[in-house]
Amino acid sequence: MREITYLEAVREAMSQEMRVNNDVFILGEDIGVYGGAFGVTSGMIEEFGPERVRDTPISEAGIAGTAVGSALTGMRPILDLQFSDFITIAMDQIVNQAAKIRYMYGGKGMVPMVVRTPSGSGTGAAAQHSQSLEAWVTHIPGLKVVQPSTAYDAKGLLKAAIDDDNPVIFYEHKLLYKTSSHVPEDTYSIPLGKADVKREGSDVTIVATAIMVHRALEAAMELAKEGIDVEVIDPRTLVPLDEEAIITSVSKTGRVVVVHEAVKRGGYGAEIASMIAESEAFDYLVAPIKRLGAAPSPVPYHPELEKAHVPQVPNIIQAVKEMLKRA
Amino acid sequence: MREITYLEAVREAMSQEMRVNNDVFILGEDIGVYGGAFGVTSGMIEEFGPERVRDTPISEAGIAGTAVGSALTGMRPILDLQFSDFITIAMDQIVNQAAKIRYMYGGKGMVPMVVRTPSGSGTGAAAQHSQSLEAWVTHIPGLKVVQPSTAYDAKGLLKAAIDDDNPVIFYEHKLLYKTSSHVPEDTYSIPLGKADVKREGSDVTIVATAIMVHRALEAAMELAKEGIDVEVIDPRTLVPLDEEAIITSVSKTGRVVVVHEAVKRGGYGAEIASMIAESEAFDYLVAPIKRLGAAPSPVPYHPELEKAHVPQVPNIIQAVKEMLKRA
Amino acid sequence: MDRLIVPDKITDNKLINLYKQMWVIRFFEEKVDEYFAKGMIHGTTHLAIGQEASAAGVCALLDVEDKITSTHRGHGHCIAKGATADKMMAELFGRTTGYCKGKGGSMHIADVDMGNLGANGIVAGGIPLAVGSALTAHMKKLNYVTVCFFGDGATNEGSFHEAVNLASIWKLPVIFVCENNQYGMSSPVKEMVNVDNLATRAQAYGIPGVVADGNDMIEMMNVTDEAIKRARRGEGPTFIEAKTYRWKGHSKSDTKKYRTLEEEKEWMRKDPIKRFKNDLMKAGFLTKEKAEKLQEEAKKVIEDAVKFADESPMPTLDDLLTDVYA
Amino acid sequence: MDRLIVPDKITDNKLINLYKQMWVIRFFEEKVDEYFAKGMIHGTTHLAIGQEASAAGVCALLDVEDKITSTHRGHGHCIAKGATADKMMAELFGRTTGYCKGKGGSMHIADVDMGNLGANGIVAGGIPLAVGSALTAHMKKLNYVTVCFFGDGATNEGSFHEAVNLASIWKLPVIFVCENNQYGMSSPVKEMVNVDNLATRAQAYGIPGVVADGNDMIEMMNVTDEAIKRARRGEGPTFIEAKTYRWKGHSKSDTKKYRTLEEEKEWMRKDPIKRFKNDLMKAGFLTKEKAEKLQEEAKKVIEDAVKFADESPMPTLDDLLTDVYA
Ligand SMILES: Cc1ncc(C[n+]2csc(CCOP(=O)(O)OP(=O)(O)O)c2C)c(N)n1
Ligand SMILES: Cc1ncc(C[n+]2csc(CCOP(=O)(O)OP(=O)(O)O)c2C)c(N)n1
Ligand SMILES: [Mg+2]
Ligand SMILES: [Mg+2]
Repeated sequence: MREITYLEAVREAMSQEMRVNNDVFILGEDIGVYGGAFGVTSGMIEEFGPERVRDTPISEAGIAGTAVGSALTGMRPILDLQFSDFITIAMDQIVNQAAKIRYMYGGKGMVPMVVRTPSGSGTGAAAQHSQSLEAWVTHIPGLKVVQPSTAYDAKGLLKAAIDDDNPVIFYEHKLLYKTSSHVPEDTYSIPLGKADVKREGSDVTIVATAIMVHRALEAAMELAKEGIDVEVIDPRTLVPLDEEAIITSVSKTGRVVVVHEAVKRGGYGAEIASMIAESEAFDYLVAPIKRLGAAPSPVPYHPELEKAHVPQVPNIIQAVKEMLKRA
Repeated sequence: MREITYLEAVREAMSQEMRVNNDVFILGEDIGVYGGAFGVTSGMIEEFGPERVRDTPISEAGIAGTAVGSALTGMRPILDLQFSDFITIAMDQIVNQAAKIRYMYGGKGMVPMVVRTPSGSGTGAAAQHSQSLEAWVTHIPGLKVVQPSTAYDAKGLLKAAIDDDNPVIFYEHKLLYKTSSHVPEDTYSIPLGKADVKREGSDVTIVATAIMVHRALEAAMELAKEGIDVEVIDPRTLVPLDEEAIITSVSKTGRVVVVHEAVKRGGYGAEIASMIAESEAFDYLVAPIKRLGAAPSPVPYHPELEKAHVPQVPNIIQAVKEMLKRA
Repeated sequence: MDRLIVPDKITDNKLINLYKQMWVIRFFEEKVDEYFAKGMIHGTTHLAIGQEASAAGVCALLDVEDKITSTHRGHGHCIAKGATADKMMAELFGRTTGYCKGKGGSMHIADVDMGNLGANGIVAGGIPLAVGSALTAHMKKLNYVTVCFFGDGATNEGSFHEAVNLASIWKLPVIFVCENNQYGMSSPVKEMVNVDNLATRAQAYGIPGVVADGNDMIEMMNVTDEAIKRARRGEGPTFIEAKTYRWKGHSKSDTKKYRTLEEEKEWMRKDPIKRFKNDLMKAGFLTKEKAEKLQEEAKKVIEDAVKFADESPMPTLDDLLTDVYA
Repeated sequence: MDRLIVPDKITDNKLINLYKQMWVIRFFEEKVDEYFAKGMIHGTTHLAIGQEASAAGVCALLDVEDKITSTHRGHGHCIAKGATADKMMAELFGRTTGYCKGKGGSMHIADVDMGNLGANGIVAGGIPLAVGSALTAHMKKLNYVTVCFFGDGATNEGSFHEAVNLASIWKLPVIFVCENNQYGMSSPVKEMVNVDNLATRAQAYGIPGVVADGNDMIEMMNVTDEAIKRARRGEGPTFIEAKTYRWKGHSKSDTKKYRTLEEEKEWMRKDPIKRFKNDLMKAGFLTKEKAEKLQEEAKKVIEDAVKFADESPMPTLDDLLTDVYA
């Protein structure tokens, strides 16, 4: 099977959709000739033209609202938000308009739009260009939230997001753009709300998102050498969350580490951990649930500090080992 | 001792501070002759004049940033954000500027500002004027987050917030404005990061915030009639969080219900619940931790739906009873 | 007899209907005011009594396919865009027959199918939505225009700025109608901006900015007609500043300390309905009797609406979690 | 010999220093460019080579007490406001001796004590901060002015609009300096706004809008002088549009597909440093020899800065959690 990068998978999902559905278009800053800050839309303006690959001024609130208004009237916009940190400027349109319109209007009207946006640290871009703020949008009824970790997932989930009749926030991790996996050429859809067991195991469950899926898998390989059998679950979509898959796994292993790149305090890991603690899996827990997330500081510039800010493979390994020691 | 309302307590804290410190001023929409949307600043422009009780245009991003800039250069602004839902418009200045400036600048400069803002439902103002979005700011290192539940706490915590050299988000619950309690006339400060045991008990701990403190106390009174002895803990500040107080209580009771008005999914209750599950209190838990929060929908307009949207006294009673049944 | 110069589109019959419509709007709001005072309606409300000419005058030029976005002060816009008073009243009463099944209330009335993309509780929140709607028209090569209503205060929001700029550079078929009623809540526009006319702001985007007497139906129809034609010709947006006044307080709980009674009286003398009536009478379209009859009919519409609303069912708790997702 | 008409404040000696300062800025950025290309500096960077006259010309009129807010493209502003190249280079190298102890990097260099309120990674993010700083001056009756630098692209952000309006209605001592370098990243200003001059936007706020040749030191100093005097007299803000050009790409990873080589060459002929040198020589302030000497000195400053940075210590992991709260 063909291998392409995560970045190419995202582009392919958009392009294939745009070829068959004229209502789908992209808008955002520098997505045209520039090809987007990370090159995701590179070449697309050449194929689809400047109307459908629409360069915008630097006006995050305005373009988000324009996307909402166009979705409400029959288009299916994909908003390319250059860095996910800039959602701070578009929050009103996403949260107070897109998420609530259908409910406020008593079920009339719909807002089929996707906000695609790169998140995460590791590029040295410091505090205002490296955040993982997905927890904010998970808290808002009316939104769906997707966080793919592989090229394969990215393509299938993006198709599902575009096909969805609701506003979907689609987080792409910058450090994953260059990673590759097998990706079918034909279109396919991965249902929103379906977790993926990225590795089966029996001793400990790691629930990991985005880049942490890869770090968890690496940690699992290391731990396997010491006879520790780790299961890695990737929720893939945070809202809706596949609670069943997580509960099933934790009920089997009795131990769970939840790991994400976002700041630990108030991160979505808290929701996942609490959900587990409230569920029937509680009775199977033989050790306290453990969360790993970023340290309580803004993202620092210096590369070593930047690394230390977020969970790395050794941190995951250590967390698992401590958990096993205890039980 | 004198009784005044929560609203008066907030006003008194500001006024007393403004009398002794010329650097403190308020800015916001309709806070002058109008006295603020809820009357909190009523009469203040008469005492302090329009320079220090500064009416602004409807420009939430602009006034938030102006507050940050003035704080960075020596003032101690209090930003009156008319409804906490409008933080969606000011997020960039609060999150990407105020919260991060000191860290990004390597410890130089500080941003001593308070964002005071009314939150919560119950007034029939529907989806865009009734939210409880405090979880967002708890996730951001560099911010402190306060949520007083009584007039006494409001006055002391607001003084502490104004005295603090960091940006503090101070949530006032609309339905609490008219509630009264004993409040000393002199100034006093309640340290940020100190929880308050609002009622002692031995069977179950309820960790409740803002208006839920009152509902929890009501529930506790009802439950007491059936011999169930409830302890009610009010964290008062979400960041910093008095983890010790919560852990101590839960270790004692072995059972905990966390209740807030915000949407349950991704709410700060998840953080509190996870913190407990990760702590040494885990070993004392005899029942799964239970969270109560708002339903996964925008806030509806109809009064009965609006009530059903958030936890009410009977819901709390039921949660406690179910928990006890189980153990 | 004076000759009324109105757009071609405005037939004689339409003129008469518009007169009645203004009364429907007025009576609707007076009734809402009354019921709020009595505590029979929940929540909050913002009345546009005194501003009927901008709602009715602008929407008079719109076809069903055309769209509007509205504001927190949107009852008039809704009715003028074709909403029926009964379903509006039912919404304020929180009934399932209301435009939003009782989930939205006054600040969120919408009728997407009829081209009303919604009132909005967020000041300036609807402006980018209007631009998005206009973008749809442009991209799908549909001929509809979108009218975007907002207040003077809204022009100080960043989203106003961003959205108008977008509409301008993309030459979208949208008409920005700023109802300058002199105040944003308690703030006099004179203190909140440093220009005499908000229409001046159009210059920052390279689009025409027109100042109009917002209490003059005839003028409102004519400037709107011009702007719509421009939009349909593909020449882009127009900014219309309609100078007007709200007679009532900002919302139900306003003591109006920020303005004088004299000022209010002065503006009440400029009642847009009375003015339109005079214009119609002078031009021979209306007799005193006919005018009274229309006014009575309008009153009846509202009475029926109240009855409809009052007899309609309440939502049940099962409705709480429906309509969140499509 | 030509007579140079410059503000009173600009002494002959200052003119010479400014010439050298422009070279310090240029060499600093060339060095950064080189080190980035070699992978010796981490993260990203935005160079303002070609725009030195607006940074140096504007800041030439500022006193130590005066403040600036800067942008992602802020090295020049920093140096012109008094930052030393060594601590700046140390910051880019991520060293504890850097302006931000290695925590901020290129996009966040600040020197609050020296009146540099910070570069900013958020486009237009610094504009409201500048207004806040000006509000402090106003409320504390301090005599300082605040200069707010931003790009053409930033004028499409809502916070630009909101902040300029605030400064205008409150008549605050702030000078808005828009460095129109023709592009916001890849977007030509011509396609992103519908006005010929961004200075036109000042009209929306009732403040003076001045178009200046951003590559002309003399003109930049004169228009700034005027604006500062106005601000200090309590007459409020001025908007200055400095037309200029960045020679390099937007950031380290820019293939510049959105513009032509001819255009670049045309602007490179308008090199602001060369132009200032000619002006100074024609007016008899500078000889060829002196000019070369100053340029050499500037080069040396950067070499020393690199040495300083290179020899400075790295932060340790203990530094991760300090400086979060005051
Ligand atoms: C973003 C936002 N800020 C503030 C408010 C509170 N508010 C509601 S209406 C209003 C005044 C709006 O003034 P204007 O735009 O002139 O409209 P008008 O009420 O005069 O019709 C304010 C401040 C709001 N609803 N949304
Ligand atoms: C809010 C925000 N949106 C987008 C960006 C990404 N970005 C960084 S610089 C830039 C272009 C800015 O253009 P301009 O204001 O003209 O400044 P210039 O880079 O030309 O100096 C963009 C889009 C950002 N940093 N912040
Ligand atoms: Mg108004
Ligand atoms: Mg530029």
